[in-house]
Amino acid sequence: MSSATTAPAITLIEAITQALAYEMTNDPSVLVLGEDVGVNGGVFRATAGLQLRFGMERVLDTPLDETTIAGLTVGLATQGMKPVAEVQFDGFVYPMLDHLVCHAARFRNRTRGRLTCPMVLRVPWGGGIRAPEHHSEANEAMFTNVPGLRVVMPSSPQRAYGLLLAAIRDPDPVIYLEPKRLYRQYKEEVPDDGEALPLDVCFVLREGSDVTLVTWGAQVKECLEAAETLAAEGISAEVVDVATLKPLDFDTIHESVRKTGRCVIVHEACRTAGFGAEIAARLAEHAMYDLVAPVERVTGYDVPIPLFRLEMKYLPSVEKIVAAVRRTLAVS
Amino acid sequence: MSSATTAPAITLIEAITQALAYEMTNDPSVLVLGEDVGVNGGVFRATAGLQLRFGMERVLDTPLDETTIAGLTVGLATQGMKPVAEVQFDGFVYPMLDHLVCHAARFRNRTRGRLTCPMVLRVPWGGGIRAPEHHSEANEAMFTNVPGLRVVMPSSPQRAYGLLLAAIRDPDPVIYLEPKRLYRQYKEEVPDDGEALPLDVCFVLREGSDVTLVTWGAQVKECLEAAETLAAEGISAEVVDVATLKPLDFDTIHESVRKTGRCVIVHEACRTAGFGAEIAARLAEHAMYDLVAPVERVTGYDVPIPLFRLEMKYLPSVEKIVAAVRRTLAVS
Amino acid sequence: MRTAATFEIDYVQYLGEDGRLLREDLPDFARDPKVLLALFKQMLLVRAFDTKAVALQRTGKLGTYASCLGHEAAHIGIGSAMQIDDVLAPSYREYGAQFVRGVKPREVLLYWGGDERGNHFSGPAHDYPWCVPIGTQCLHAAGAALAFKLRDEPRVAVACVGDGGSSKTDTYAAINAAGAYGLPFVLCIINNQWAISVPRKAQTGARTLAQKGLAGGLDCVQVDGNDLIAVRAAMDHALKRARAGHGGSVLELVTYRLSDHTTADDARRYRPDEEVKAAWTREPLVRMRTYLTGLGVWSEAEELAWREECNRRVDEEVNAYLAVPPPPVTDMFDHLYETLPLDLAAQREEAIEWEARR
Amino acid sequence: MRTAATFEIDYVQYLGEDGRLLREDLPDFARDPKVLLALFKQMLLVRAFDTKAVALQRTGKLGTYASCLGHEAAHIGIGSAMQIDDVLAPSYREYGAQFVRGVKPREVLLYWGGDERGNHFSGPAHDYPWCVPIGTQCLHAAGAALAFKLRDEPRVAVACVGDGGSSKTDTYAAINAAGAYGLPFVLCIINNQWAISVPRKAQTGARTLAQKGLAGGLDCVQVDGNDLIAVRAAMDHALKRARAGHGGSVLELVTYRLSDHTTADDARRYRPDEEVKAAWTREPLVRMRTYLTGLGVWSEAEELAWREECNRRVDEEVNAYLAVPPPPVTDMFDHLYETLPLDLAAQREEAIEWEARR
Ligand SMILES: Cc1ncc(C[n+]2csc(CCOP(=O)(O)OP(=O)(O)O)c2C)c(N)n1
Ligand SMILES: Cc1ncc(C[n+]2csc(CCOP(=O)(O)OP(=O)(O)O)c2C)c(N)n1
Ligand SMILES: [Mg+2]
Ligand SMILES: [Mg+2]
Repeated sequence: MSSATTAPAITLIEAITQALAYEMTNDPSVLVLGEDVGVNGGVFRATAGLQLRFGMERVLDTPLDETTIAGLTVGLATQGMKPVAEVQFDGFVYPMLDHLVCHAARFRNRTRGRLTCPMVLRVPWGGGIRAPEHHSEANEAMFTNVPGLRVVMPSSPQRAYGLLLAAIRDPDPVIYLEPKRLYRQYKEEVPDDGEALPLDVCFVLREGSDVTLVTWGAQVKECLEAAETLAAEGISAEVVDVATLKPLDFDTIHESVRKTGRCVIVHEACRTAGFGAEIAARLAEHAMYDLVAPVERVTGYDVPIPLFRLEMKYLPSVEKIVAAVRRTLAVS
Repeated sequence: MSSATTAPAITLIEAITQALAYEMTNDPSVLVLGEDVGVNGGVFRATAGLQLRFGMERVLDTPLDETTIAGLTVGLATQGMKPVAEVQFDGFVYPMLDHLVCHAARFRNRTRGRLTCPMVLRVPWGGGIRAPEHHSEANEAMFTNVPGLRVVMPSSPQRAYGLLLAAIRDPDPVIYLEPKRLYRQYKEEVPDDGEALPLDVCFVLREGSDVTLVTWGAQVKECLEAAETLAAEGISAEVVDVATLKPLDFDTIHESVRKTGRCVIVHEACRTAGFGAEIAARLAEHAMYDLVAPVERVTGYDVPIPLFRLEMKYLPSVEKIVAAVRRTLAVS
Repeated sequence: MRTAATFEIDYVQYLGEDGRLLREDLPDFARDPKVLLALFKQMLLVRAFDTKAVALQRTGKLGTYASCLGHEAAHIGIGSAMQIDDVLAPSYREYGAQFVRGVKPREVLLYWGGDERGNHFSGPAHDYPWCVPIGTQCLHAAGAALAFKLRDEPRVAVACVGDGGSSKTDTYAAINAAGAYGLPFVLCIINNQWAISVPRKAQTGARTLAQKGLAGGLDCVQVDGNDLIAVRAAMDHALKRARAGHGGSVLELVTYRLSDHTTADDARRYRPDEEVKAAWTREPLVRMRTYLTGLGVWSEAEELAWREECNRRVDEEVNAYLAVPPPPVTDMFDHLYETLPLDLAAQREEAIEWEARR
Repeated sequence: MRTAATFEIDYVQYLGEDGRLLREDLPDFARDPKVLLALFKQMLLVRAFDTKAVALQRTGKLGTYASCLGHEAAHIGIGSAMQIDDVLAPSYREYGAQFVRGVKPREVLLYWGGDERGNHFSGPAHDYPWCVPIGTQCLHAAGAALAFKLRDEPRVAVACVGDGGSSKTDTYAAINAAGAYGLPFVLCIINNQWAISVPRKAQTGARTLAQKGLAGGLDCVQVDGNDLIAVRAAMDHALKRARAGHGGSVLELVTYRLSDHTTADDARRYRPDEEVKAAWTREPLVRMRTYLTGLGVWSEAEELAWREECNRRVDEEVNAYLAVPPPPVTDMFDHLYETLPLDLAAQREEAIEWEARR
């Protein structure tokens, strides 16, 4: 009996729980810590049942302080544990930056390999769920300029499972950003086979020949829908899910653009100095002769994501993506 | 007697002291706070003499905690003061990000104008001074993706004076990054006339027709030198000092590239997702038909800036800039 | 062995759980039943508002909402002790304190209804808005207190934070700064025993939360936070001290969160029923009601009438809230900087165009 | 009025400034003059190293260097009390503690000489490197202590932080976490009265720095940090408590920074000469020397001989340091990730090419 054919369909958040449980079973040095991750199973239920199953010493509630979580995690990781820390929402990650930038990302380099910091920080990420202030931030760009980190974002239950396993197994620190909007949006069969996905490739989710849509996280779904809409008009869009932002697999993106000649980059974060800029910059450096139209960015505006009465007007949408594609196609 | 003709030549750090003193004289709500800014006059002497001159209530030493400095500054600014906070070195700014991103940058927006946060954070910035670990970071990119902030970097004594006055007078929060490498590198006449410079323009420091060098901070000097070297070979380089990174005056850059058709972006920070990416991205979006060669970036590598035995091998240099220009010119 | 330092932390309580006075030395304000009555009526009004707000959320007319059920004595005690020139830096739950200071219920609803305009409230223009990143408001209050001290103004900054928030580094930073500068600062740690699912004892090894203040050399006191008289008395004392230039205080107000953490939470997952049931016997309204009825200044009939009045007022506020049209899309651009940067102006045009297409 | 809690903080001192014993109840280790003598000799060695390092900086053979002048009792007391399996998380000044644990002087010099390889030191492989961002090491130590507790290992994590660093939020966070989890954690606050130019009294309103630990419910004690016997005794006690599973401690070691903050600093700008002069009368070597000489186990001749030996050893280390060739340019790439990402491999090639051109 192959587990692949009998795996039940689960949501993205359930795939995360499944990956955590798999790896905790597999590797006794893996532990989970964060606010409310214990009895409560996390405010999003990512750690539901884990404390019961693995005990208080593998699943730790922390005092309410993100500096504490970050610093303890670095301490644990540098002393032989594999901590998977959860920050409750994207908007609370800023107090963790000091330990992430100055320490987690640097211990190996600073000590020339003597001390290492194999840790994962799980961050429920992004907007679109009508949440209160500071609960909807797309702040991935600030991690991508930090040498020594890996920055990963899944966009489906299967990729959530495979990429989280890879993140935990990685010997260096990984920021694992979880698009909350996708947590429960749909289900997919996810065999609990312990198979990790690679942390250094972009996934081509749909092949196409007229334009390349490059995106990550919750906007993957919008891009796939946009591609569908465009297909109805006879426009063939390729959709690339970046998945691992840092280190960036630019080759896959470049190959796609070489084929299509057009590129629309889509992300929720503010446009200016968002991670889309890096992709556009690499295209400007390396793909100038492949492009037949200027690169387009469909992004959040350069304002804080508004509270939910205006939130959807801030976010990219299928309409906006389709319009951008049409603009690039108008160029010849 | 015009003060302009009799102004003594001063260093960049002295120009900063001069601007602080001018504005403190002018506006009683301006105050200075930070670690060692009082009797000691700051570890770089930026606030030398100010406590004696303006009193303990205008120049405050803080407890040793950057979170404290950031949070107090936001409190002061939202209650009618104009605090100019100093963080001792770039590498210690990370614990301030939470208050900068979540509060300083948002109070006006959050309260729809009821509370505002007119503050300046002065950050001695960047490498090249053989300093210890965490004292040489080029971390400007992370501020540029934060809506609500202004990000400014002077590159000469005159611009340091004029831009700091503007930053203090600005009704919104400004991150003012000071290239320490230039603090005492050369002197320039800086009339103490209280004239601010605009916070939303790039400065064209040298006109040229073959290539545009876009840069900021300490690399301005390297670019000017590179331009000089290139001139000797008959290559005419235009040098643009971005000066205000956010909001970005892309028009000036675009205009220059429209003229030269070539662009080399130079910055100390790590390449990936550095602010150069945003400039390259805008060129990819808006200047595709103006460019005759791919954009080049000459930057720090994607590693933490090494301790000083390797530091200069990490940083951009005149040689590296010249080589990049030659590469763009090889394309026709 | 020499002793380097000794400390003692008092516990302040006047009214027992059964509504009887535990001590004779009542503070002046509490000798006037009219004063207590007015405060009690405020507590009832907040309770009515809170009940309605939860109902609105359940019917989809409000976003996530943080209930203040059980905190009425703490919140009204804090708000009523302050002067209007003082600054309040609330967390996200202290509606009672804010109502006393002039914030309108409709504004609270607007905020939780996903509209920033709720923060442009009718309370003192210098008061801080709700603060979601736990504990950060404490440092803003300390900064405000520093402004008052530097300008020699007789004003006090008051911050509220939870038992969970007492672990937050910002809270410590505020305590330390207040001590270092001798600031007119009062920190109210509202210990409602839970930080979402994390119980008080898991937050810290400290015996009391009041003693957090010792780390900064502040005056520390633990207060029965369900006893309005105690809260108000402790606040009066701390505010007076601060206003007189004698420095900052930490008040631990011991109470209980009778509700879920927010409407997005289900406390039954982590909290025993019996604990909640027991907490209901100590809640702040019952004991105040018993006391006032005992004094002969309150009756069941008066309570019924006042509750009706409360519901009428709350309904009026709810209707006003529901009638607020959505903000224009330009609102997200127009308050970010005093002057719209060119970059942003272009994006604002984009947004307007998209609106026009709808 | 009920009392919620009381606290008492002891002051530990055995040896007076004049080198005379102040109390009879000497701890066991201190009853053996040989033990004290060995520690004293370590103190002299550190002093010799420190003097040399400052001289190296002055002659351009070292970058900025943070002297440990005056801290010898504190540092040797800490280092010698620890077991090799314990973890030390130093700030940037505790060379004495590190030497005792096996770090070589040449490695300290390499680090301040601008070479990361100094952090790949001969001390315990699990010890933390020097930590520049003030206070952050405290949380790493707390995390290490948590690892020990979870794995049920009889190990203790010790962090050192300064008086200035006691204001740092990370330090509080470590204290609180240690209390909340009951961790085998010892925090040594080395109060040398100055944080660069900011005096102790400007850091905090707290009467002692030891009481910072009360905020997390830790055991708190103030120690004469110039008294090696006191430091060692207090450390022994705290380590034993921690190892036995009884939780964490905060030790305030009161000492004085006799040097400039670092070689980049000029303390005459902010610190009165008389204060420094007075501090020299209380410094740790003098009193230990007096005591040991009084016991008859040490003499001027022995001291002269030992000092010569110290200088010889230090010179050997300096020569070893100066002989280290610069690291290859590839070093900045090769230790960032376990496996070099493709992106970075290209940049590494670039760097190699530039090297080839030189
Ligand atoms: C910095 C930060 N981390 C996490 C959260 C998520 N969160 C919201 S409320 C809360 C618990 C707060 O507990 P407590 O401080 O006791 O206040 P209470 O809600 O009980 O009033 C948490 C963890 C947050 N808002 N801010
Ligand atoms: C987070 C951070 N902020 C500022 C500095 C700059 N700095 C280095 S040492 C120092 C003073 C430290 O004083 P203290 O903690 O008393 O330790 P000491 O140097 O006296 O041993 C400061 C402000 C730093 N290294 N890290
Ligand atoms: Mg609580
Ligand atoms: Mg000190």
